Amino acid sequence: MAEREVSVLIGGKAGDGISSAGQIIAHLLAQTGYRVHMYFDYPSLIKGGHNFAIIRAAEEGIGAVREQVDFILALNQETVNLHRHRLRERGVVIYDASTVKLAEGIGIPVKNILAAEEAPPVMGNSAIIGGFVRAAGLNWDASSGVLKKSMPKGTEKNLRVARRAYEASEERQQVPGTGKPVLPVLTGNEAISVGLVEADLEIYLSYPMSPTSNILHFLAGYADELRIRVIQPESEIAVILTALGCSYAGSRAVIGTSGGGFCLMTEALSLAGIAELPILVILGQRTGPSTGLATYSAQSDLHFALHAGQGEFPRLIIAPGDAGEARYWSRTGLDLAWKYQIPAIILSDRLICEGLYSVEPETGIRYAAGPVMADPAIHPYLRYAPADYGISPLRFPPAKGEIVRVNSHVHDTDGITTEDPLVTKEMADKRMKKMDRLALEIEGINSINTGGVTDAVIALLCWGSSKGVCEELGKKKGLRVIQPVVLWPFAEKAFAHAMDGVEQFYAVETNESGQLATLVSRFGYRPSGKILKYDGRPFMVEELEAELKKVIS
Amino acid sequence: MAEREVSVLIGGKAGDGISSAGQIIAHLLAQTGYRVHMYFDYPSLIKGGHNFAIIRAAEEGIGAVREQVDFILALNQETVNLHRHRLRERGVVIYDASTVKLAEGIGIPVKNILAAEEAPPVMGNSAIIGGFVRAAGLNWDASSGVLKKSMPKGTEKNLRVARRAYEASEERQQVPGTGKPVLPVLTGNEAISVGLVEADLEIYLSYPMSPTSNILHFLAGYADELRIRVIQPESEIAVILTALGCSYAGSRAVIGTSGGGFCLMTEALSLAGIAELPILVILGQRTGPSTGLATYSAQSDLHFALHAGQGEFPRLIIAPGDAGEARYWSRTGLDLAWKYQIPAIILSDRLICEGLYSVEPETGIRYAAGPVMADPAIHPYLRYAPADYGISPLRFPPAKGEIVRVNSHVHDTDGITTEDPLVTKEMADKRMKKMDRLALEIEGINSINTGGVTDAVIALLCWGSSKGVCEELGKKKGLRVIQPVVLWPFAEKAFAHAMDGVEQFYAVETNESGQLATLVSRFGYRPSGKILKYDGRPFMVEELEAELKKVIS
Amino acid sequence: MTGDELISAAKNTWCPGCGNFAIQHALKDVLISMENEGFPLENIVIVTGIGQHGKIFDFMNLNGFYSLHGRTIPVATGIRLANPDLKVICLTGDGDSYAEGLDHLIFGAKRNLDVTVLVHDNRVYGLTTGQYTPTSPYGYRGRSTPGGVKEYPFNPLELMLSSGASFIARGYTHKRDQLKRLIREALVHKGFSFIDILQICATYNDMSRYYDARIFDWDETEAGDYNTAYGKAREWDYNNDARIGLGVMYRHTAPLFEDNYPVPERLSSAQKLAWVRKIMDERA
Amino acid sequence: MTGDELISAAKNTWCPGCGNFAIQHALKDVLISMENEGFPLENIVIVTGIGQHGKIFDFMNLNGFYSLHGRTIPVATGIRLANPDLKVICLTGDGDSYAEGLDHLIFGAKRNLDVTVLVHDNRVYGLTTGQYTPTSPYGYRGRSTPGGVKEYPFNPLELMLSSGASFIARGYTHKRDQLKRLIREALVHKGFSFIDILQICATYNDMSRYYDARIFDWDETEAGDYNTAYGKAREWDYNNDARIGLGVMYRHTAPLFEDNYPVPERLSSAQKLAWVRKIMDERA
Ligand SMILES: Cc1ncc(C[n+]2csc(CCOP(=O)(O)OP(=O)(O)O)c2C)c(N)n1
Ligand SMILES: Cc1ncc(C[n+]2csc(CCOP(=O)(O)OP(=O)(O)O)c2C)c(N)n1
Ligand code: SF4
Ligand code: SF4
Ligand SMILES: [Mg+2]
Ligand SMILES: [Mg+2]
Repeated sequence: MAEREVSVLIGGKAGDGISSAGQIIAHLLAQTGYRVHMYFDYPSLIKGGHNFAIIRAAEEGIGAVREQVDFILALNQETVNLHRHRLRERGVVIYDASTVKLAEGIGIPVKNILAAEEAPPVMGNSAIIGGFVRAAGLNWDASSGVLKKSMPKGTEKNLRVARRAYEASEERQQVPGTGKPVLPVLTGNEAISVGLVEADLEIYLSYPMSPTSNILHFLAGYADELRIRVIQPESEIAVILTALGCSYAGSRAVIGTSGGGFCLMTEALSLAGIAELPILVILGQRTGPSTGLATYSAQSDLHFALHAGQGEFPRLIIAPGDAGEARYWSRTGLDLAWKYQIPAIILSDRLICEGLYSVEPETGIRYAAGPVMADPAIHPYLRYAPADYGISPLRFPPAKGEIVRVNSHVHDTDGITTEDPLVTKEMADKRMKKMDRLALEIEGINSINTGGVTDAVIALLCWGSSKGVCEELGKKKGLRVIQPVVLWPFAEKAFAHAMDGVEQFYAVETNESGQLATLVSRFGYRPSGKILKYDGRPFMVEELEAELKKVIS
Repeated sequence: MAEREVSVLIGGKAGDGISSAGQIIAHLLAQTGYRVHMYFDYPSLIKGGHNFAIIRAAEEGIGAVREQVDFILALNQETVNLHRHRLRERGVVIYDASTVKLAEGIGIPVKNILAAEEAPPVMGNSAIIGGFVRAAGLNWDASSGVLKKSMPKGTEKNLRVARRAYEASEERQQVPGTGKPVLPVLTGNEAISVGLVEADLEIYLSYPMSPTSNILHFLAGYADELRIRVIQPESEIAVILTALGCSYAGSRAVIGTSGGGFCLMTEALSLAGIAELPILVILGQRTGPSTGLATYSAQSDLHFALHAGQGEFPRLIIAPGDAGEARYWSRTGLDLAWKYQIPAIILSDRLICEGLYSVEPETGIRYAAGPVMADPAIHPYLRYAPADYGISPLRFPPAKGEIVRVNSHVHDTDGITTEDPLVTKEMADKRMKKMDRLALEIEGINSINTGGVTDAVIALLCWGSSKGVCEELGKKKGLRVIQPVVLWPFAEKAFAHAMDGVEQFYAVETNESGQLATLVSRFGYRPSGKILKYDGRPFMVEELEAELKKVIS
Repeated sequence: MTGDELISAAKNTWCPGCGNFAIQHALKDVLISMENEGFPLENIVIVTGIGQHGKIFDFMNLNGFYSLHGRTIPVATGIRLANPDLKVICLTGDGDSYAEGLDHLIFGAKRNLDVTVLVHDNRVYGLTTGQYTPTSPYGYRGRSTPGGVKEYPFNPLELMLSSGASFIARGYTHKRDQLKRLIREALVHKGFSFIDILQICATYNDMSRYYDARIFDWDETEAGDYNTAYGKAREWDYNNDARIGLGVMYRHTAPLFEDNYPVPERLSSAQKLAWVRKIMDERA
Repeated sequence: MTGDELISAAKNTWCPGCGNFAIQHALKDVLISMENEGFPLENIVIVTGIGQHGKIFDFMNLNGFYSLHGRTIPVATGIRLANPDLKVICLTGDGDSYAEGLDHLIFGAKRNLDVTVLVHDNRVYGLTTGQYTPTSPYGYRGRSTPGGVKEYPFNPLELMLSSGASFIARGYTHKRDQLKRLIREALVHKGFSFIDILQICATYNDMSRYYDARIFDWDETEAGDYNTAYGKAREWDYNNDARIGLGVMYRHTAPLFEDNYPVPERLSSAQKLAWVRKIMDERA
């Protein structure tokens, strides 16, 4: 894509701190004005297995990594064995000379360095990073600033280790600065968290589950500072019902989970639907079915999210395509859930949740802040009173002289159970009015992104994490890229507009059936083909390129 | 429809035994060679509220009732007040003269009769029935035979009460016999139960929930006789996981629930998908969302059933349209679940589950009996060995010298967890091969019913309980009726064949969005219109007729 | 408010003779007296499960959340987190809280969540027309167990005691005055207050005569002692024909769950913005 | 089979020093000795939850069902219903059985299901990288509670006792021989046998020194007495600094769940047909 770019792979055993080392490398590159993206690959275990991260930096924003890399940073032999074939011509391997056998590349005498500094083995990755800084011709002072920031514990010792390795290394492939402003680098989970805070999150509830656990951890770490409450209940069922209790009494609660936990939430999702309780669910997809691959990715819960819970009720489903979108749409999703008093789902996936992305720091403008509140002067308060667009104004208990009732049964305007056929129909219509209104609103905001070469007649259709790779190849190969961000209500008109002039389109998704392709087929769009991957891993740039060559001449 | 037909409405308070009285009336009419259908309408409470049943009898099989009735049997004043307008010209009201005030009709002095026989109040409905027998000109001897069969408790007293009422009544509208053979009359729940028994059900598990609780009750009643085990665990989660434990060890377990309980089963459904454990779920739809109307109907869980559970895996979804189909397809569904080692769902609804239908008594031929078993001579046994159509042969523990492993994670052929991308893809492909094969098989059996006037160019598209009313009006109005019974895998070819020559079609469903219409739109079929009802009640014949008039000239 | 005003206009659909009436009216009386003493009733929220018991939601003029089968406690937890000024009463059934939602009940007790839980323990699934529950006596013939259930019941009082409930009592719908007192004490108690109410189900499980012959009032003077409470809990195991004690079985003081999560004053928009900037700076 | 053969070829991925190794090897040794005494190992099925503990599924050459998080017990119930010749061992975690799946554990005990439940109680969610569980000590600093958890743990032994478990023991991964004996006795016991195994999590919750300083062996002579057991259960509440008893805490004999549902001989096709005809006749 962009002329100047660099890819770095770092690998080692689980427990070696590959993820944090990868993050530091991403920051080192971001520091010199690159836009970065990191993919972290690890099995579901705490120590021992093979972990690796690929950090890619380029002048323009990117959301995909390449198979080929310029640097391999090997903390162990396995990394070299597994990834050596990825090395580009003139690429460099920087390795721990005390454990890795290799003829070429730069061997760092990690063991000796650690011994000299009396540093623990876990600081081995600081040594490799130091070696990389030199090999990539990065400025030591700027780099050591990044190291300092990234290693609040044992900072000085880490720096000394890195410095020694820096000196033992040699410059090989200079990675020049871009001269662009430095952008912050966030994981999708962090970006989601920031978006929620911006939209007045009050209570975050979650039962740990990959890939959203880090939202729980991140927010728990800032809970006091942010004056929010972060709670881990006994199960996902408890999570969502506690959150609905919060909604009823007026607190903005958000919950996070993955597919398995989401299953357990579906009954209460339907409750939120009929009781008109706002709730936002962060649903991080991973490879299924069932426990599947706990730490790998997939985009295979779109239709489940669309239809989870018995009966029909309005819902909002948003699938951001990178960290910046994750932040913006988490914020907007929470606001819209409250505006329309509906369940909303941020349908993320493992690649976005745990991937690193450069993001614009600006905070943007809140889409819609408060919910529609009732005039306290009007008596009696009726929780489900008929109202514009079906949105009954809210009051929260205690409301002096009033009664606030919410009900999982079909109910009348006061929330009292009824089995009357007319009221049943009226209330269903009231709920669907909200949906219609929301659909209208969604048409008006940028819910369908168009990118690549926007007037091309061949298009790639993608969503969520498959955006990055499509965007890049779209530009490169002259293809239009269409990425619906809001998946439900589906902005039919905006989509038609985005498709205007398209003669052929290909769905690019990490699932087995092409779930977005199926969704658009409801509206009469049939893809010319589907490019699908379902082994838990992301599309690498070269890989999609090769697939595209097969279908597009 | 048929020339000769009669409709009877019986109403009273909850606790008056309206359901059993309705059943007796259905049997009385069936006895004279009619095909019958009963709709029972009751709120979710045990005593007091208004209950009524409409029994319709005709010469040809029917699956819908009319608004207009020929007889009203009123156990209380409310029944008269609420339903009088339904009475056809020359219709007759037979009422309890001790509580109901009415100028015309036939008043039965129920109180006096009960007093004379020292019978308890609950026998009041025997009196009303006796009155009806006379009014409808039914033969006393044949009728008393039905009464005897239907009332195993207090038979003699009931008969005396009925006889006194019979004598106090008078013949008004003779309901002539049809001369046709007498068919058995079953509820959908009973028919499902029979089908399961025919397919070698061994263990039935359910946490009570309307509208499938009566399967639990029916089977529990025959458990000893049938040598099956019927178990009520602590929750729906326990229900399905216990059933999967049974599958693993080789016992055919079936489970029943409704939407709310099904929500709680979705996580394990996905487990069944990846672990390739056969399981059949009877899912009785009712009015949602959430608790909704617990005792009323809907067809609003089709897409939920299609996509429930995280990830993608093969599944079979069947929606029978009446009791006969319920029996046949429950049997076939259980066999196919085992043949393909997949989760299967009988997607029924409240109208079918608790409605009465005349059914053919023949038992038919088993579709496919046993699952594919492994040759015990082959060592080592590999639970997920590659095999024809992806169906790995089964063994159940204990298997001497072998190990039988099932796993919710992505696994290798031996069931051991793997995170390897190639194996991940291969195993997904293996599962999808089963789906493809099943789809082929489904194309070959009568999975799409075509009825009405089968060469008409205007069609009604329906499923499940909306079949009955469509079938009837299709014949009457010269419309083709297309009813997919197997909804997934969708028999695209058979559907195309059924649609051959259709110029316009209308979806008739009891839900808000037209869920089957949405499903067929995936395959490029767009309905000319949708006729939807979502107040929990069935389409009455007149009602759909009126709706059809609006859209079809 | 008068007692009549506390009862809603919704048509009552419990069977004649149902013990739920006693619970409803006891609750009503207690609340009216609390109101007379200055407690504002708009601060009460009832959370109900699904079952006959749950219908009380419709029958009372109180704030309410008609929840799912088995899920009163987590809903109550959320309400208490959002606003600890609200007094939350969970009205739940034995199927609801002892089968479908047992884990939540135990966690409510473990955390000493400050709510009152009234279990309408009719020892049967009433609304679904009479199947056995975890407290049905051995041999109960319900529609799913026509030959008699072959499981023994568990003992909810003992379970609650070992789970950490800080107020445990047993009431009976035929002892209306005592029930009122128990409900009142439960409401006054700070912490997880639990009453297992032996509720007559006139239609599917009328144990009136059985209970009437066995009940007696516990001596409550030692209610603070765990071992004494344990002894009381084990006298009658919901199956044997022992005497059935009624009254407060256990009461003690423990830290409240909510006190660990006080409602904080919210950050201003400017403070939030400052935090976001800080994060962005740290990550740049 | 030799012990080595019982360990599978799958790569072990537990951390060095993890207590799970002790459980795995204790189980292996017990099973080998049982096999030597004539018990066919193909009659064993292990059912695992999701967590570090669950990985034992891959590491053993045994029939197995790698289930969902929290759901070992219902799966075990199904296996026992299908074939009571199979001996089922549930290998589960504290998050698995005490949080997500607590209700099943209690119902397993209540019903006296004849399975053995080994809880790898490391008092932390290991696999999800260190969050508190229902048995984590007050103040535990995990990733979701960086300021220290503010809930008190519950006491699983006391809960199991009040739920009706018929065999209750506590083991410790540093006491390998005792652990073997306990597992063996649990397997021999007819009925619901439960061992809470204090398992060292070397990475997130290494309580070795704490335990080593406090453990002692229970006198097991009175293991049949409920009150004695109750006293033992309450000595240490998983939070206070009391002595920590190890060994069999309770053991008694009670009717088995499975015995209520013996596997019947199946009806022949002809018998089934006759039944169907009968139903059809009755309904005609
Ligand atoms: C998830 C779920 N499963 C099943 C039901 C059906 N259901 C409604 S009420 C009920 C039983 C209620 O029993 P209990 O809690 O004892 O209440 P009671 O009617 O006896 O007061 C059941 C099983 C449901 N509503 N939701
Ligand atoms: C329904 C569901 N929720 C959450 C998870 C994520 N998860 C996997 S393991 C685990 C915790 C395991 O803790 P524990 O049972 O104590 O096992 P340990 O790892 O400590 O052995 C969780 C929450 C899951 N797999 N399924
Ligand atoms: S069925 Fe029982 S619990 Fe339900 S209302 Fe009637 S008497 Fe009360
Ligand atoms: S994290 Fe703890 S429980 Fe998991 S393998 Fe490591 S030491 Fe064992
Ligand atoms: Mg009950
Ligand atoms: Mg644990």
